[in-house]
Amino acid sequence: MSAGDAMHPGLNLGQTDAETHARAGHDLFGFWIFLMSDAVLFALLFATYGVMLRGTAGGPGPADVYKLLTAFVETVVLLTSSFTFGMASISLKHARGIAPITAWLGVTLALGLAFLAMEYNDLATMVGDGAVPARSGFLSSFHALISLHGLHVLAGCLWIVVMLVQLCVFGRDGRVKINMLRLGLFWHFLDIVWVAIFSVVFLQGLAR
Amino acid sequence: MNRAARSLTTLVALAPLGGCAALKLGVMNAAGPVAQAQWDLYTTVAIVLIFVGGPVLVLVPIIAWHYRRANTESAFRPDWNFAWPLELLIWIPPTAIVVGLGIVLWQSAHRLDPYRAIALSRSPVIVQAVALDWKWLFIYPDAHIATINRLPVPAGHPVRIELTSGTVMQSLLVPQLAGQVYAMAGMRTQLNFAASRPGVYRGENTQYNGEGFARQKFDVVALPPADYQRWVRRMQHQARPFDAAAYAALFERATIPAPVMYSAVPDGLFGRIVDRSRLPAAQAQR
Amino acid sequence: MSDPNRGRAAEIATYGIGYGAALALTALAFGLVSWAPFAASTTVRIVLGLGLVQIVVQFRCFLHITLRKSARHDLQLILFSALIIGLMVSGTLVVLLNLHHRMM
Amino acid sequence: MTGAALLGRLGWQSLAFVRAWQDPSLNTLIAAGAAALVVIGAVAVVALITLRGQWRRLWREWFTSLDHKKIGIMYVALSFVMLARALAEAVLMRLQQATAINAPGVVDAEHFAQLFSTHGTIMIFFMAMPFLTGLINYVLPLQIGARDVSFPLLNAISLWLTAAAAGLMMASLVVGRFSTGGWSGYPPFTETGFSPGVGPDYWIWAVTLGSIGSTLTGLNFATTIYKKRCTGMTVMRMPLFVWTSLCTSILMIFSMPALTVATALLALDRYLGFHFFTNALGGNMMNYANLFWLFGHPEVYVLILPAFGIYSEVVSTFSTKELYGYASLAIATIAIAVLSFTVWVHHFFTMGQSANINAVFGIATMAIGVPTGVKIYNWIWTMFRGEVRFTVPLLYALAFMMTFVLGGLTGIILAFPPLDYLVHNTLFLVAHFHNMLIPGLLYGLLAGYHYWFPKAFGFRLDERWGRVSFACWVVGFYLAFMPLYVLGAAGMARRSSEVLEPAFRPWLLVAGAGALVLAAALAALFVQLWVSVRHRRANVVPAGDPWDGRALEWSVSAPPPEYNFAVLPHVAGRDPFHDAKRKGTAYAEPVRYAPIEMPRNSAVGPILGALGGWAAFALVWQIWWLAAATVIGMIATVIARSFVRDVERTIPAETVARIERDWHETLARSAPTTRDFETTAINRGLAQVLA
Ligand code: HEA
Ligand code: HEA
Ligand code: CUA
Ligand SMILES: [Cu+2]
Repeated sequence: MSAGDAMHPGLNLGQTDAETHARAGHDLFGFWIFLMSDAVLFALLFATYGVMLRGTAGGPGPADVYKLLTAFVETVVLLTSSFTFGMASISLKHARGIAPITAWLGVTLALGLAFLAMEYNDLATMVGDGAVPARSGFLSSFHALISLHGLHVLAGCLWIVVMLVQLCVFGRDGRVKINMLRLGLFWHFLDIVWVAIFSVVFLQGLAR
Repeated sequence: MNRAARSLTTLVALAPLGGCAALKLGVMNAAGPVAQAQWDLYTTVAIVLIFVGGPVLVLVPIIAWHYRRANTESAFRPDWNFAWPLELLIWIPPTAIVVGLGIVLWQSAHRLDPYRAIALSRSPVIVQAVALDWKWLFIYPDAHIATINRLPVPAGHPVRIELTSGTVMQSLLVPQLAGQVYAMAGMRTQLNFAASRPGVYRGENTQYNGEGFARQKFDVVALPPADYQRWVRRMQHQARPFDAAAYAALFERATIPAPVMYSAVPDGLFGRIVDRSRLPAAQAQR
Repeated sequence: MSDPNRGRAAEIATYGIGYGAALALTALAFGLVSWAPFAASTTVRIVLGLGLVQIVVQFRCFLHITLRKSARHDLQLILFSALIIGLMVSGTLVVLLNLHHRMM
Repeated sequence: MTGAALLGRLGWQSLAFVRAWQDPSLNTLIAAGAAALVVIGAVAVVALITLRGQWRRLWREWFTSLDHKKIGIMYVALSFVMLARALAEAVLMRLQQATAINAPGVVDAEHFAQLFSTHGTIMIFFMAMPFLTGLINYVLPLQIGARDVSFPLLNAISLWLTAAAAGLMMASLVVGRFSTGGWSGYPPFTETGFSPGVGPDYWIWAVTLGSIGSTLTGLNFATTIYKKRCTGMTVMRMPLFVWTSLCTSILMIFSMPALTVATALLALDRYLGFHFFTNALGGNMMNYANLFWLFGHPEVYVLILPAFGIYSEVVSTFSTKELYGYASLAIATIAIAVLSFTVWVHHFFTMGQSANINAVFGIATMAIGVPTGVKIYNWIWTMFRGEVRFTVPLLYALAFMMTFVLGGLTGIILAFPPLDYLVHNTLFLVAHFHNMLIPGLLYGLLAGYHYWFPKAFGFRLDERWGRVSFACWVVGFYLAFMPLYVLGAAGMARRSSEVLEPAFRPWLLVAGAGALVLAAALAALFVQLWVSVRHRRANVVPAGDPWDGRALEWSVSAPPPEYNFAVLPHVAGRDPFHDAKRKGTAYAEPVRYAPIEMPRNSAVGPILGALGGWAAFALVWQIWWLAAATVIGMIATVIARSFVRDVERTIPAETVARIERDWHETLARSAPTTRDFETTAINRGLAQVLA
């Protein structure tokens, strides 16, 4: 596998050594497999959600608890964070110093945290209104799905923090680059899962 | 392989010592149209499968022995690794067999769908079965009687059982009469069968549900229709009325030593038990 | 080392296009639900379709999954995963809705 | 209530010993005895290691090692320990059923339920999975001409998570009780309403830890196979064992998440009062069955495929012949893997779905018979026109082919929904799956164990005791499980702690005797190991090729050097080492040796395993502070590790050269053996090649 060949998805390593290139091709493939396994996890939670949609047990249903506007704002925030992460990846490849990378990463982190805060607020409101997971099968599946995604975003945020530290400590060494690429896949992947969530959960639940 | 044969011989030798009695309890001693059809299907499939498995059982020892290293007579062609005729032989006939069996499977699955009513001229008996820990409640809604761990039915009449569970998931099986179906709380499943001759047939729960599981057996008693009618009437007059205490006792987790009969069973008892399970966990699960 | 004729600007453009398209698709989907010009079932179908398109767009623009040879392993992997996920999810829904139908 | 905060649900009553003290019955005494065995065993092992002062060495050379070969061996050792327990339980169960015919038997109902639950769980997750993972770990990199798997550290982490899960299983013997819900753990029986104790929690967390380990393993193997094959090894030149490992890994990657979802949702129900599978409030227990078998069915092929790979290697090697129909074997393997995702409903034909659905899944199930049969015939044609040598591995392969077919055919019977209605949940089903698992999987693992043991340890296993053990496995199997078909067809439900039908007695007695023969088989296996270790000098095969092998793993010394290959091989065909021996290019010494980079040892694996195990234990007993602390500890460990940059170690060229020259000297000293003497002391691991 020549270095030029290893134009892996998201693999924009720029002027790196061939060795890191080969390693990256290898490591990222493993990470893709992990993501796909994770995707099965989400898919089965989606299927479970579909199965349990009718299990409201007389409690609140989708239309009673979902809010279109906040879902929309959350979506835009997450989408934007995907874009800003993309900018961070490009800086990783082209920029000289680490300042632009850390800046874009910082923005991404802020957006991620904002998303989490909004989501937390949503769930807290629902719980306040009695739409707790223990109320019905339907609410159980909703809370499980959303929280799993939220936990992933939280993990992503933690990972960004770690990468910020590593960028300061190590600069852009081979492993930092590879980890940045992994993180990129992860972050974009979460965005894709969210697309499925807002389509299948929120929009489907609110369609009149 | 020799050894395998020897152990099988042991088994065959042991069978007369009472082993055959076991077989009488199973589907090979079918006592109704459903089990009979199942047993016929079983034998058909088994015969086909003999032809499927036979070649392997024959070829493996013969080829292994013939081509043993010590046999210098046999051809040795270490680089031979492919032949189209053999290849077609191992892909096409099995595929054809699976297609053939597939057709049989499709038809039999529809014909023997447990939800399908038995086509017999006589009127069907409706029974509602409730899986409990660790006993079975059978409600005869039309006669307003109920039994625990005993299921009398009129021979020659179709029986239609509607099942639910007052506790965990269970499965009702009467090997000599019909296959099984799960009974689940809050839900209703169905099982149709008929007994074509009077007799006593063993029924059981096959889905593990706790300590009393192994004792959760009952008898299906197929009576001549007139005897059955008499039994129903007798129960309606003599059996203990089904009261609140009886209802509460249903949900105690216990086996019972002997069958119990109830009369004056209220309408809608089955529906009440189905709905009971949809209540909040705290009330329903104990 | 990387593809020579794809410079920095082109890369930014890819992300930009992806971002724009994703925003547009999202807005369209939310708009449809918000203003409800169609019957609910039609809306749901369109929304799910739009979601699918958006997923493809994001795979293409953010994750750089293309039909080029270099991404083939990953594409194979993703398509295989899609197949399995499709089997599992559709199987689950078909079987359990059928059960629901026959039991409740 | 500070006690509750500190120790959660843990109390004196949780200890098996205390229970036996307060209520001494045969039943509690057996439980206490088992617990004592675990404790004494653990103490004895610790004491032995301490006395011999081996801790440091174990830690340095084994526990922290990232070498795939050592990890593989540790997996197999783990499976050994677990197997001993699961076998004891199996024998106890068979004795119970043979004696409890209208009589109390040996153990009480609740204890019996723990027995089948732990036996099934251990055999599947902690015997079969570690065993095959271990074998793949050991063999795979050697066969594809690589120095290690793709992610050595991840490999160690998987091992230690699996070990922690196995430890949790062992802990359940001593502290508390295990689940009574079977290896499939169906709710609502396993919900708090019906099983309020810690049992299902033990099951949930053991299985979850194990399945995370397996997912990571699958990911690791798949990447290794995709990305680390040596030059020239195209996909269609991979040894069949590599093909089956690949398909197994893919099955793990895509099926394990279903198990994780099922157990995680069950945990949410149990811990936080969610309603996924409860009776009440919109729960849907049928979805659990659906999720579990979405995993469970592919899982049985996860187990069988590597065994198929082993048979392919063994049959070809001991028939002295190229594998017949390589391409169709590969295609059949892929077909089995893909089809296995389309049949899960056959495990709950009796749940009440429509005939259409049952028929579709029934037909899909039968379809798997075709590629499976193709594989069997391919092995037969491989022996055809070969020179078959009846060594122990080949004997296992023959017994497998003849016996597995029977189980496959009963599988076809189960695939007919109307027939499944009759025998579902009966001993017929138990007979079917043991008929697949023992002659299929277990014989395969044993064949692999005999086949590769000399590679891993440098000496052959004793042939005579191998045959004794083999004979016991075959006889024992037929005796123990054929009667169950009859009993099942007669309607005897599985998981019965008592039998009310005297007519079943003769069959149960035969089955009980069979179990004892199986126990003897295992004993013979241990004797064999002991004898072989004692006589290892006579049986050494340092040259590394005791069986006139065909794939690359035989081209290096036995045991192989840490780096596997001094120079990464180039291959130009399917049986590269076999061809090289014929062409005379095998064992060529390179012009010069280069330094080799290998991963440095790391304590991360054992640390994560220990923390994971304690986290699981804390969750079982609801010791929240400990759970939080350990989970945070795990995250911190991972982060800390990402800051470590010094992860590689270089083996200098001189060291490589020295090791390789030693080996070449051994080669030069060894006399080539003909196949007639391969099981005698003459065999030094150098095969005589007749060009
Ligand atoms: C791989 C899986 C596996 C294996 C090998 C076995 C092996 C055996 N099993 Fe079973 N068993 C299960 C998987 C397995 N089992 C499962 C999944 C269940 C269902 C649980 C449930 O109901 O939920 C079950 C249930 C089950 C039952 C309960 C039946 C019931 O429900 O009524 C019984 C009863 O006797 C039984 C018996 C046996 C016996 C006698 C053996 C053994 O005696 C056969 C001999 C096996 C060994 C001795 C161990 C393997 C040996 C090796 C790996 C070699 C070691 C290697 C070296 C030394 C190098 N098993
Ligand atoms: C290694 C493990 C293993 C393997 C390989 C298999 C292989 C098969 N299994 Fe089995 N199975 C289990 C382990 C395994 N199974 C376990 C553990 C359970 C129960 C778990 C539990 O409930 O606890 C189970 C349960 C189970 C059920 C559910 C029964 C029930 O719960 O009521 C069914 C139903 O269809 C089934 C079918 C099959 C079939 C058709 C195959 C096929 O793959 C077999 C294919 C092989 C052949 C057919 C023979 C060789 C082929 C030829 C000679 C060629 C010609 C063939 C034809 C033309 C048909 N199995
Ligand atoms: Cu079972 Cu609905
Ligand atoms: Cu299956």
